[in-house]
Amino acid sequence: MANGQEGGMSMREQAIVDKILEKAPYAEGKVRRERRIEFTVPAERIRDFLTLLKKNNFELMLQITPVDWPNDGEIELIYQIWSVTHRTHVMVRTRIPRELEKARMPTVKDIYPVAETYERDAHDFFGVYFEGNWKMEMPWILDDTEQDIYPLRKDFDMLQYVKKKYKILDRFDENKDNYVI
Amino acid sequence: MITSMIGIALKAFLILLYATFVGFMFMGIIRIVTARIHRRVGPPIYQPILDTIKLLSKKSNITHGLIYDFGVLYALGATILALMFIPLGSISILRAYGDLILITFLLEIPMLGIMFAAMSSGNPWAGLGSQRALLTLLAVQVPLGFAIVALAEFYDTFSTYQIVMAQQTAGWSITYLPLLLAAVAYDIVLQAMFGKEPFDIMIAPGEISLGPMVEFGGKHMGILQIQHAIALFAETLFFSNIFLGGAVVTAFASSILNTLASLGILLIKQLAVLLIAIFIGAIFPRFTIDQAARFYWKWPTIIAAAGAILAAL
Amino acid sequence: MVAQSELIKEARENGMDLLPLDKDTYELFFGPQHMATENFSIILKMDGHRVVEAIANPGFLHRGFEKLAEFRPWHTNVALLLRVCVPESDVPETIYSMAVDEIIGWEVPERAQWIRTTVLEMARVSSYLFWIMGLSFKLGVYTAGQWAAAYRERLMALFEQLTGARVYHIYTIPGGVRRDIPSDRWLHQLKDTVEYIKSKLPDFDHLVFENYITFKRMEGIGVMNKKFALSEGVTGPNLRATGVPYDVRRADPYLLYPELDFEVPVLNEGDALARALIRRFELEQDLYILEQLLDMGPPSGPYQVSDPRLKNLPRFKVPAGDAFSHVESTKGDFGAYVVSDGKNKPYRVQIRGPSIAHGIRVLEHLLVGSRIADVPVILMSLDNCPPDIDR
Amino acid sequence: MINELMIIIFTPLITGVIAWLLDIKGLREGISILGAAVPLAYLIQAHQTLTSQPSIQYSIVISGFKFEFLLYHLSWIFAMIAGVVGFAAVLGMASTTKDSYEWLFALMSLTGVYGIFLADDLISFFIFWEIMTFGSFMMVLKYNRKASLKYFLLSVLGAYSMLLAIGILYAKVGALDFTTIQQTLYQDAMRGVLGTNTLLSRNDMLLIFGLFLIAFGVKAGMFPLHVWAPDAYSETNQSYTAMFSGVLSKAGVYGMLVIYILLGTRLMYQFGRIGAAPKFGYVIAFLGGITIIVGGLLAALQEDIRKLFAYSSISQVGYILVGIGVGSALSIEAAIYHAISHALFKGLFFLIVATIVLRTGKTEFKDMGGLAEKMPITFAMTFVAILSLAGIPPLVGFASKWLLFEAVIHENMPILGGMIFFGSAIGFVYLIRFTYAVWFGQRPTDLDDTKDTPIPLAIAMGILALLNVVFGIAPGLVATELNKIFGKEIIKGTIWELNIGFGRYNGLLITIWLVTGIVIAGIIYFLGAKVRRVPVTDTYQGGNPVTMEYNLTIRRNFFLPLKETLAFWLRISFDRLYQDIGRWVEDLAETLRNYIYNGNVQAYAWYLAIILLILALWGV
Amino acid sequence: MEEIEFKIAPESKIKKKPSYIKPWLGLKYLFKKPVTIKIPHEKTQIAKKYRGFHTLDWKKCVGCNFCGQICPARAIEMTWLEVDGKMEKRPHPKIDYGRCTFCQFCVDVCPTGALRFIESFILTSEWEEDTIQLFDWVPIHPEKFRKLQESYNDWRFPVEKIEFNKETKEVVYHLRDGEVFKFKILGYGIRPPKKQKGGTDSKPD
Amino acid sequence: MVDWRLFEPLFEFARKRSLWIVSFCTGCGGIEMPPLMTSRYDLERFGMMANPAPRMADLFLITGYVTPKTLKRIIITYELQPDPKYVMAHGSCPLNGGVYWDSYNAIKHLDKYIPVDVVIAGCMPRPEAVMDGINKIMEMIENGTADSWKRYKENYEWYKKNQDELFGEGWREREARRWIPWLMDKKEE
Repeated sequence: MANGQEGGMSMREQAIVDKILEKAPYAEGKVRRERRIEFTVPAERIRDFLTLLKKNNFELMLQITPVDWPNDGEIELIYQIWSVTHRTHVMVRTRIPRELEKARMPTVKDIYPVAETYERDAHDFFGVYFEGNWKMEMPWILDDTEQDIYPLRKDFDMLQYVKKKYKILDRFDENKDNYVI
Repeated sequence: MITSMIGIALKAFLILLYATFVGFMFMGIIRIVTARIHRRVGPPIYQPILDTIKLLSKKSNITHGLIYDFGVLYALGATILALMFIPLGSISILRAYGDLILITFLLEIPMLGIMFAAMSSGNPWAGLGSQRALLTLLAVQVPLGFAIVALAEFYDTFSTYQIVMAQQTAGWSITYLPLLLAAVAYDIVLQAMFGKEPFDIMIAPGEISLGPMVEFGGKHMGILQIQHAIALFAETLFFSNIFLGGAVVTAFASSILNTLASLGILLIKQLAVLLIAIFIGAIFPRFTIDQAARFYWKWPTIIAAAGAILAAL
Repeated sequence: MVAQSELIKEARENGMDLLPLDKDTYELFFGPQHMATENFSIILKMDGHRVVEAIANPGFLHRGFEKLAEFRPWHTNVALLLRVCVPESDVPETIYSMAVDEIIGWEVPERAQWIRTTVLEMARVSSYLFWIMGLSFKLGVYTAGQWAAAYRERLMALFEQLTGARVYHIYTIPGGVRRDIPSDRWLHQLKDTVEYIKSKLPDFDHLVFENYITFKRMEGIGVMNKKFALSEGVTGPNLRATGVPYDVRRADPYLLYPELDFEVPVLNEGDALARALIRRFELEQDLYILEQLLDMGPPSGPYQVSDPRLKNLPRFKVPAGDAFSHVESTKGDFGAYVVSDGKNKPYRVQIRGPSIAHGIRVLEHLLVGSRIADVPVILMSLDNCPPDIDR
Repeated sequence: MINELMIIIFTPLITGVIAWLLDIKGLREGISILGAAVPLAYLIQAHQTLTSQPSIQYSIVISGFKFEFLLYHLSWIFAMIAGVVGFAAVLGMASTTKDSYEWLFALMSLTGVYGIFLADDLISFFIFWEIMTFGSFMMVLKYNRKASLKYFLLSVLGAYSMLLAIGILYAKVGALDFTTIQQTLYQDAMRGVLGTNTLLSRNDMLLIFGLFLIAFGVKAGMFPLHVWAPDAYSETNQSYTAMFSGVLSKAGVYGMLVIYILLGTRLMYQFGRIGAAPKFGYVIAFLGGITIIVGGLLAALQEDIRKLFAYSSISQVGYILVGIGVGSALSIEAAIYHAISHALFKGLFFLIVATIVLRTGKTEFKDMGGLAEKMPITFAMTFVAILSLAGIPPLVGFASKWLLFEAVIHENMPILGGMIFFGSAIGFVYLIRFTYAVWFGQRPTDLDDTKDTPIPLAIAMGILALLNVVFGIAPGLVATELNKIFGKEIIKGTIWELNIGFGRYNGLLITIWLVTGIVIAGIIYFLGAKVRRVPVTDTYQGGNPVTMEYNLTIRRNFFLPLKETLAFWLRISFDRLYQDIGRWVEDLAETLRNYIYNGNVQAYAWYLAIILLILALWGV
Repeated sequence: MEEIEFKIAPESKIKKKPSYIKPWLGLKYLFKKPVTIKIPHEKTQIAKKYRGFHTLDWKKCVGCNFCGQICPARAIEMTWLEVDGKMEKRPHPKIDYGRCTFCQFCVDVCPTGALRFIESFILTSEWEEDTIQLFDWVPIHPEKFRKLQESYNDWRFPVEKIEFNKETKEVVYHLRDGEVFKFKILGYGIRPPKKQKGGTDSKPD
Repeated sequence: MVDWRLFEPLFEFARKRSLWIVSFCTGCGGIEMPPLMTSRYDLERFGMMANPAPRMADLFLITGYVTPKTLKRIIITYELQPDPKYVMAHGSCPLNGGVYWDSYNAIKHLDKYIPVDVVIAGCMPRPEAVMDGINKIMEMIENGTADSWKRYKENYEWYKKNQDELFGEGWREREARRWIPWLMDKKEE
């Protein structure tokens, strides 16, 4: 069913992309499929871009997805935004360095208040610090003993950590150690 | 003198035993009937007794100080005291002193003991529960007072026993309009006294985790269960006595048969009172405390005050 | 308040230890061991019976799914990710499968689509019944809750026959579903169940949704307005109760929903009662959808894509790419974002539970100023589901 | 023999002056205690005398004025209240007083009270009234100027009302001693019944009654004249407040009784009855009923211990007023009984508050908690006091409340019945709030080294607590004395039992059965396993660990739901109304002063002339 | 908002009226039969293909370790067994119910259909060292299991007790019908264990 | 004191037939508790009911996996319960980690931290299985073998050591104090 309407529907999305890009020449944008748009924005312009999106009726921020790319030495942040008006999903991609002290972003909680929660989440699991979000230090999901580790980063050796923390892994066979899937 | 005292003690003991047993059965009936309304089987009728035995046989108990223990004991003691004053057919021992005001007070003061014990634990949940319990008490008091006033003025006596006797000749209280109004108000009050919805605000498990009861466990809770059973018996008995005619059977030649018959009649009346409470409890959600206070100060108060004024005229 | 903290600071500097620190308000630890929260904790700062400040403390159910998913083969992740949303576990299964389908480019067979839609709707019905149970338990009208839980068992039995499990169905997998519909008898049973539940809806109305005291308890409690709800990312019935007609099934159609006829309820009050009534109406609509699906009948054909690679599931590889998919769950917009780097395991999976939006900031906001008795009602009217916050 | 009454009245004042002059720590306390003990001893002795003769009289003539004093059963009972509670309060003050100034005025007010109770003519009544007011005013002034001013203003209002009423009475009757007035007015009423012209018109009666009502209502703390009480009661030495609230407010009650004695028949004739109660009494009773509710509800909402008990005092005096207002012999007896029990338990309460304030230096609920462990003796006393005030059998509070209930309801007054029912519940409510906030729960660490009560206070509390228990278990002790007032057996029964025909109350029986019940419970309790003591941090907190840094006790706004429920009514405040009126009056006075006090001597002369003319026209 | 294309329910359909009377209809089931299944006395119907415990046809099993690879819980370990002194030619999966999530992906991937599942699902035990050994087993033959299931018909685990000797690695199954089934664990992994040296240090890979 | 051994069978019977459950849904198995408690399976037939307050509860159901954050609360709640108390573990996860065997935030072996009486298999266990587990616990109470609470008392040092190893010494105070700064100080605005 998707194929039949693709031409007409994609036009609408393309129009939106064009309209946005017109005002934000620093961004790159493309239509993924119907109701899916993707923008790539440099990290320092993210606030401007999201302000622009908000003005253009992209009301709902669904999620901030960090993805760790250790090979590139970068963490990709994807702001997933849905527009109730345009019925379109926008992914705003940006990349920041993954070193702990450099993995900093300006907060967007004044643009999308709900981002506060997502940013806390991203901070807890990826160590991305969002400047201006005062709840960053507030205890979130992880316990304090794990405060220094960021478990969702790719270089977090989970098995090693689990062995260290919980001492034995297997009740029935302690010499079962080929834990690979 | 001594034989009569032993007789009184024996009688009191039997009454106490009967009341406790029937009270526990009432608790069981509440659970079973509620279960049936829920479309389930429910526990056996003797379940509350098992619960109590279990609680009493706990091997470790905690206390938060002397008042924590004493409050619980006081609650049970006061309930036993109240029970002794309420006419139970023809066999109550202190019914000559069974004054309406006195009994009304005595039925309330166990709460004070429980509140004392609960609050001495220092738990905020218990504090919240006590707050709610006290405000419920306050809210209930107005219609309750008017209902009692209506009774006293209608019969021009405060003696519960005399009221019962008057009903034997003149018919049940609820056949008279002023007292019918008072009975309706009192029944709504009874809903709060039993701690059933919509007025189980005090314990509200989903909101404040049993409130005052949150710190009780082991034998303290066991004693409170006994107290609850006796209180249930006493409250229903009081209502049956003052509004539903009580029971004084003199039809048989044997006094034992008379006693048994009147106990039976009372039991049926008590059950009727209980069932109404269960039904209301099963179908209404819980009020919040301020809504409950507003509710009690509105409809039941108007009804009861109308009853009282009609009775006074 | 500022003066208070300064006083304390001063006292501390002078070596005085005046505990407790703040005597004007008191702290109430609402959960995790509490009947109204499902392993979720709210720290309440209280004044009398009013909430002054609420801090949500999630994380009791955090198991690190997003990490674990990176260590398990593509299909097996279904067995893991469905635990994100326990009461309606088919939703995470479906979004994950849909995202993987999109990355691979699979066109799911029609029969599978029908089954997926049916399963989703059944899950919605069962989740709503579960919610009615929760709401009525929190309101104190236990009767309705007992019934709701009992009627839900009928759906559980059907799920059991269809998928082989009661709660964790592990049924919808990338490329279709795992099993075919057991028999026509199952369809008849489903029809009976739908009719049965439909016939019982008035009972719930009598006890809960038309009860005078329910109205008293829920009217004007936890009010959100449209602007606030949108900016906080609230979705689902909670958003619709504020007057925004947003339903993923219509806004971003998937599976068979474009062909189905149903009404989206919208109310403007934005209070707990509006949210409850929206959910109540959606339950009716879901039953109606199920009826339509049953009238439509499952299309014939395979229930899975036929792909030779499926023969070797442990080594099954997905081409590099990413996809976002979302469905409408009873709690709101449930989304999954899946990244593949071409290996036999996902590179990154992120689940977007709707509760993370309405269960933290919105909850904290709505609780301020409410009575302690309203806390469970607000919690339940938002239908907060802690596991999808914690993941 | 003759000087007995004088000794009773003036010993406190004299010892007070001595204590003030000597100002030696230790000695002044001893002298003052002696000063409170001597009248008490004489009063106890007088009981013997009163069995043989109906009354003890004494009169003194100073520069033409004849001051008459009379000790009979009613005044003896009230004087005994003053004696016992005054003695206890003075004992308490021995621990809490800092300087001799307080001794002087405290004992002065005691003298005033004795004088009021023993006075047999309106002049001495008024003079001692003023002595009492002055003494208590000075006590308040020392602690809080604003509160004392409020007290002073309302007292002045009361005093002038009384003076005016006395003036009118004197003008009409021509005598000031109680006996003459009573007889004259009785005859007047008879004349009215016979249809001849009466001495006093209806308006006169209304005016006199109204003025007296204001005068005594102010002192008793009757609604809506209660506004001074919360401030004055709380802003003074708390031991003294035991006397202030326990005894001084009884002066107002006694005044109401004086209305009955002097004007009762006349008023009854003039205004008739409603049911069994006289109409004028109905006004008192209803104001009393409202006082119960207003005082009780406001007490529950207070955040300060002293304020809570101040409002509680108001509420309890409301009961007494209801009893007096209903006006049957039984209800008046009940009211006096409640006056006794109120003095006992409220005196006890204020001594407890004095102890708490003395030992912790704090008065607000939010700073307290968990003191029961640190102050066990005081807590035991509190326990008795709470049970008594809340009206828990078998303590004196219940006996008197019970009598009051029965008396009121028996007179077919449903609304009043409902009011006092509500009042007794609100008593529960605010007391438990007090108990919770002060004695139970988490103890702030700055109260960790709190000591228990000092010995004089302990003795004082012990006396009152003992009386609370004794009069509760043996209510007949009080009832026999009360019966003597009317000279007939209105409350029958034995020493343990009150029997009023349509209801019975047996204190002993209740005690026995309560003890039996507690013993039964105790047996069950002691058969169970041992108990282990746990700290407050080891309680249910939703599973979370807590430390003492968290506040786990509801310290402020405990009854917030009640406050919200009553929000509409709480907006109506008489205090604020009076303040507004005060401001208008000030405004008016300012304006007037500019015109009237213009500095012109001639103008002043004219004013004087006009006033004299008015007085002459009125027939003075 | 833009124009809405989909159907929006009218408010009148959603909104309800409060009532004091209607709740009383809630009492209508008081005298009806309860919906409860009285479990110890009644049996519940379990769906035909309920995902319960595993069965293993030892003859068919080729030891391919597909099941071990797909298992999300790492509950399956290929085990080299010796029955009656004779070593099995292929390793067999040993399943750990302390891990298993009953997803039965292992059954889906089993190329020969040796690993199957059965509807039984009840396995309860005290938490003690020797009793929780029950949770770690090599599944028995489907026919045997089916027979036991049909004879008892209570959906229980077929083995009552598993004795596991840690030194000798000998395992004894005490089946519910009293039968005893013995074997010995030689080692783990896909590769056959090195020749016996007490059977303890048979490191795989 | 009275010799209560005579009455012990009665007590055991009462204990067995009146198991009150702590209402603490620690994991996914919590979703099967409502059906169990409500009309369909109706555990109240056995005198069981969910109890919000741990002080009066006897049976602690660990309904599934346990995260360290929850385990702290579990231990605190468990210690609040009066003896004798019983613990039942649902499903695979408390036994050997379950599907979260390699999760960094799930406890692998519950018995290291608190003693458990009965464990039931399943993920999650069906209500019937849970009922079987409850039957088992009832039997054990009758036999007197349900003695995990005694084990906890006797081996308290060992359990405490394990708990401290996992959470670090003084975890109760640390956990409690975590929220104080956020409750005390107001936000910047």
